[in-house]
Amino acid sequence: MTALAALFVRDVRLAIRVGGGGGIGVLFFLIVVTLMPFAIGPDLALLGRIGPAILWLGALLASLLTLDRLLAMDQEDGSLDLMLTGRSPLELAVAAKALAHWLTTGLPLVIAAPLLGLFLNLDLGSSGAVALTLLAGTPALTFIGLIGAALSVTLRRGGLLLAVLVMPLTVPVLIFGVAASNAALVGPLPFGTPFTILCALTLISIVVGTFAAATALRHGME
Amino acid sequence: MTALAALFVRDVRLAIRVGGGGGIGVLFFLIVVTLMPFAIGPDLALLGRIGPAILWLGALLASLLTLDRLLAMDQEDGSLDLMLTGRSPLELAVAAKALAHWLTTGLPLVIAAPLLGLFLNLDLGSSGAVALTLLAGTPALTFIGLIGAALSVTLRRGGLLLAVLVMPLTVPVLIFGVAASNAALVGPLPFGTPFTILCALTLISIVVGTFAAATALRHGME
Amino acid sequence: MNLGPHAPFIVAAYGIATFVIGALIAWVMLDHRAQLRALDDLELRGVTRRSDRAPEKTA
Amino acid sequence: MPIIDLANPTRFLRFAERALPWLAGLTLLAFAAGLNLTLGAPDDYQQGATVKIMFIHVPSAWLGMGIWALMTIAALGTLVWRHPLADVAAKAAAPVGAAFTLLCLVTGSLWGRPMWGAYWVWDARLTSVLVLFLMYLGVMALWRTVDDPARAGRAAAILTLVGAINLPIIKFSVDWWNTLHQPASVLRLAGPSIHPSILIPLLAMTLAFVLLFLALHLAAMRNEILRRRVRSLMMMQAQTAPGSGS
Amino acid sequence: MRLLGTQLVCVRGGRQVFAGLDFDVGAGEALVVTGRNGAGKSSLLRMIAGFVRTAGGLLELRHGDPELTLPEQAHYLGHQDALKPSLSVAENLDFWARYLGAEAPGRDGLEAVGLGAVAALPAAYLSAGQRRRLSIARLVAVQRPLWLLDEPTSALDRAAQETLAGLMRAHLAGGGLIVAAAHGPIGLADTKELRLEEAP
Amino acid sequence: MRLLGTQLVCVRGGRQVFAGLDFDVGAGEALVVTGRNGAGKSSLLRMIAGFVRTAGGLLELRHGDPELTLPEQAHYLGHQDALKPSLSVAENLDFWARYLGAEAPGRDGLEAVGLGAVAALPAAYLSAGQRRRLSIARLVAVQRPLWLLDEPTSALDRAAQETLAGLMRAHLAGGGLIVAAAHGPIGLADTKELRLEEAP
Ligand code: HEM
Ligand SMILES: Nc1ncnc2c1ncn2[C@@H]1O[C@H](COP(=O)(O)OP(=O)(O)OP(=O)(O)O)[C@@H](O)[C@H]1O
Ligand SMILES: Nc1ncnc2c1ncn2[C@@H]1O[C@H](COP(=O)(O)OP(=O)(O)OP(=O)(O)O)[C@@H](O)[C@H]1O
Ligand SMILES: [Mg+2]
Ligand SMILES: [Mg+2]
Repeated sequence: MTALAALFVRDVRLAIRVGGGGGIGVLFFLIVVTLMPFAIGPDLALLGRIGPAILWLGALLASLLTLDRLLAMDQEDGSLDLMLTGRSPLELAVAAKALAHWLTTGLPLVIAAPLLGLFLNLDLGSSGAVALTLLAGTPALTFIGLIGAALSVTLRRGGLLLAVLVMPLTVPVLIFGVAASNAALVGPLPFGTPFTILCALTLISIVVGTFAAATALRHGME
Repeated sequence: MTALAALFVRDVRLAIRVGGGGGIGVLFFLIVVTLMPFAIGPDLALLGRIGPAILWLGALLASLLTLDRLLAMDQEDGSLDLMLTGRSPLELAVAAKALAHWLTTGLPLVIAAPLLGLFLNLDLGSSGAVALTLLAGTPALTFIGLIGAALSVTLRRGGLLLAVLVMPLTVPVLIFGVAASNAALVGPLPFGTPFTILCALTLISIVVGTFAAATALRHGME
Repeated sequence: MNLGPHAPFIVAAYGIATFVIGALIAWVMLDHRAQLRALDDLELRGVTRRSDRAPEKTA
Repeated sequence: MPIIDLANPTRFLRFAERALPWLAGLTLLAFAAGLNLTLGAPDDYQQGATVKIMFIHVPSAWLGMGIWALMTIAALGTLVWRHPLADVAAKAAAPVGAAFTLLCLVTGSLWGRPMWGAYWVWDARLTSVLVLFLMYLGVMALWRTVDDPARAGRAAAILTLVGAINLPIIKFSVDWWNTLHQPASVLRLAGPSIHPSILIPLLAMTLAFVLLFLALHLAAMRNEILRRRVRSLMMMQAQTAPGSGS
Repeated sequence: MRLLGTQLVCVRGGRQVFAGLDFDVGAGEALVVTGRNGAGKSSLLRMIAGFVRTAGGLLELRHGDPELTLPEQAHYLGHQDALKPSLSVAENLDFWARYLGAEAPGRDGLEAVGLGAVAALPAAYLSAGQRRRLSIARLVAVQRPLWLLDEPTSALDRAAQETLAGLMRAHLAGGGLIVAAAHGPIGLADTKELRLEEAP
Repeated sequence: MRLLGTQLVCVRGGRQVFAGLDFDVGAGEALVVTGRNGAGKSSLLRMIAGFVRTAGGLLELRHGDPELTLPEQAHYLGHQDALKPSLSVAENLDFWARYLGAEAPGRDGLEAVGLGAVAALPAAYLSAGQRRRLSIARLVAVQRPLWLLDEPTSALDRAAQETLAGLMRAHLAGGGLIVAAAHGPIGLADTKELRLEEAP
């Protein structure tokens, strides 16, 4: 377990030193939120209605586009080779990396959501609900993206291709994430139903993503 | 001139081989547009109204997030060193790279815009107008991003943090791009005013981006 | 035959289907020819086919 | 190593050469019969003659989904049993599957215009089929951008397996979304209410489409095997060429 | 302990690199793999380390720890240094020591390779030879019986080459195994040699 | 032609690497820079190539092309190979030849370093020595008077080391200049030596 903890700590440290942490994600969302009124016009009701959807879309894009570097960098400098000679199962190692990624890109977004909700004219309760859906759902995005990251390592390909490969898989997460947010904001459906499904999707993604990524890495090493 | 042409061709080739080609760019935006109704709900009128904003946001994300690799990869493998011993001015070399990047990520979006318009229930004229704003505006995103890319190369630690500081510069481009699109779609403002400003912003960005990036690289070499 | 007021849509559907299926058939046939030509090319240059060199594949 | 060991594929090639003409003939016969029945089918009392679009729309839809299911089995063949023909089958099936899915989308759109007044509506079924189409394109792009077939095969297999989760989602998302937005026009004809006078031509056309797929798939697999043979010969040539050392 | 390779076949990128390769290294023995550029030396080491799949033949470590796989008992030192430029020298070594199984990583490894003075610098500041030394420190920080060294002396100065030779001698004396790829002498007295010939 | 360094000072990452360094290389001469790991050999080469700024002293190339700067008349061969894995061997060389100023790049360079047979392979498939050979082919593909070589023999097998020595001899015979950093012999008979001592 200390091996995995070491990996997790290293990745968080790297993200903070190199990438400036979750700063880029939060800033991006600030810009999105600032921009939306220009696109829609100053219709506050409408803004509140599509706000969660926009936040979710942004989270999705930001996760997928940054994820392909997660494993590729470790491959380029030989770290991935050495990781394979470690004694922790590759599945757990890969999961530790994904967790570190989520902590540094997904979580800042969750934390910023209530603030952004203020800009979008949401009351505090609703903002909290949206943040909750993001908290429950963004790990799924990370772990689905992990599959793409592993494939991009084995193929020595990156960029948009991998985003394209895994994006269709994120559709259900997006649907239920937004559905749960909207349920909390405007009703009439209960919040619980889509939220439960969202949580289930996240659990499934964590399992499937971890195993698929480890399998891809094992089959793709050279 | 052949030196710059060679650089341009190499970068386009790399983008096509590594990222899967211009087709992938189109596919990426197709997926973004496909995801939107899942997030917002299939309200065609609303989709049409915020469609241009979403396209612009997607373009911004795709540009900025892929751009920081543009120069960083060249630095990691030593290409940037050798480029400095070349006989073409660094400004032009950097501009050639940015152009190649735009051709492989920005242009596909412009080309796909009319098709995407179809999905968003726009008529052909409006689709054309949106495509036109993208054609005029996406180069600005690339060249502004170029500054961030150069900074992230020269400042190994916290480089991306500075790239984040560049992002606010893209806000005016987004605002006028979306404004021009909306003017074409729904009025009541004339299309020409924001469009002219957009073009001016692009020209300024090209000049400033090129010089700023080259200066940053020159001062940051080690 | 009377296809009613929406004849263009029906005709277009069948037309496009014919075209797509035709394109698939053309793709398969042209690809076949291209591969055969590449194999002939290689044979001309003296690269022998694997199946003609029996001993190697017992390993 | 599928590229190195083409022993079985050689036998497969011989089989394909022999089977293809028969399969092609059968397909032609089935289409002749199916189209003949189609011409004789009565118009629907609500949809008029546009119901004729169904005879290509529905078989395409079924094939589009069925081919992904087939690719899923092939993916298991690649990863679990390491069958040398499995990734050949998967690669050959993808473009055909994409084409049928495209046909489903296009004919559906052409049907939708007179029925719903729009070519495209963001209905669950339409969108999920579009997602299927995009995944086909993704897999094809993956095959196209990676030059080493063994490598590409394993990666595509993993993607296909993961993507198979999408098949039930395509099926069931209708229900989730119906509760939210979509008018029930798609489902109006569905179910046991289909009259035999329409059902029989539909089944005949479906048979013809399946035969067509089998023929195309067999031919595409043959092409793929030949392509790999060309590649491995070229590799061998690069290796044995004079002066490869120093 | 005994590392045995029998009739190994290696295929990379669809091309056969070598075939029918046999070798045998016992405890306290060092095997030096030689051959022209592209002969497959690195490929062989990567195969032993488990990164490249065998296309035929058998590879086994006899009398090793039965709970662990072959790669888990090996140290691989390749051309890439697996260092993160933004982490400090000590942090880099610490991470690998922990990840590869050391209980409490100390700074002895750094002192042994003469990097004690730069422990706090980011790895980005290291010279080529210093990077290499840092990789070598990994071998000392975690005990593993089999060392796979790919051109270990490259970029090292005389002093560091001698340090490395000393470490290797100590490892062999303790019953360790070494398989090294090299174009010249690696500083060990009696070694077995495995010469990879021209591909067929 | 004459490369002159007077009282050079080098500072990297805020730390002084060397100071008061003098050297002088004439046409047809080779200067070998030696010293322990971290002494500043690579830093000196990178300074001459214009990548590292001088913190003091003067660096000049006398009787060179007056229209060109010093870096524009130099070939730099460093530890990194500047190769793109997804481009083929020939494409990689072609690009650098064109970019660095060759009119019509041919395949002679590849043949000269023994890579003719793998010209069509992606560079990702190359072994360490083959990558190095490809970098060396650049020196031949474009004519430049000053060669800056950082440990040029690393990863090369005997045959390739001799090829490289032959290329260097030919370059010197044609009036070229070479500054090379090395830990051992580089295969040239009479060379000047510049020994970088312990930093203060
Ligand atoms: C682009 C638009 C469309 C797409 C992507 C599409 C997709 C599909 C799919 C995937 C199926 C197979 C469903 C299954 O087997 O469960 C299907 C079946 C069917 N579609 Fe469409 N469809 C479209 C438009 C339409 C339109 C406009 C109509 C008629 C108004 C229509 C009528 C039908 C019918 C009658 C079936 C057969 C259902 C059954 O008996 O199981 N479709 N379509
Ligand atoms: N990018 C850098 N930033 C800061 N300091 C650096 C950088 N690169 C090297 N240094 C420092 O400069 C000094 C000299 O490094 P240099 O690479 O020139 O050594 P070298 O003589 O080439 O050593 P080697 O034999 O290991 O290649 C070292 O102390 C090193 O830590
Ligand atoms: N990642 C790879 N993919 C495909 N082929 C590869 C790969 N790496 C190496 N090869 C090929 O395998 C063969 C052996 O390479 P390897 O790196 O084992 O050689 P080597 O003996 O270590 O050479 P060197 O002395 O140059 O290090 C070469 O022909 C090379 O082109
Ligand atoms: Mg090697
Ligand atoms: Mg050095």
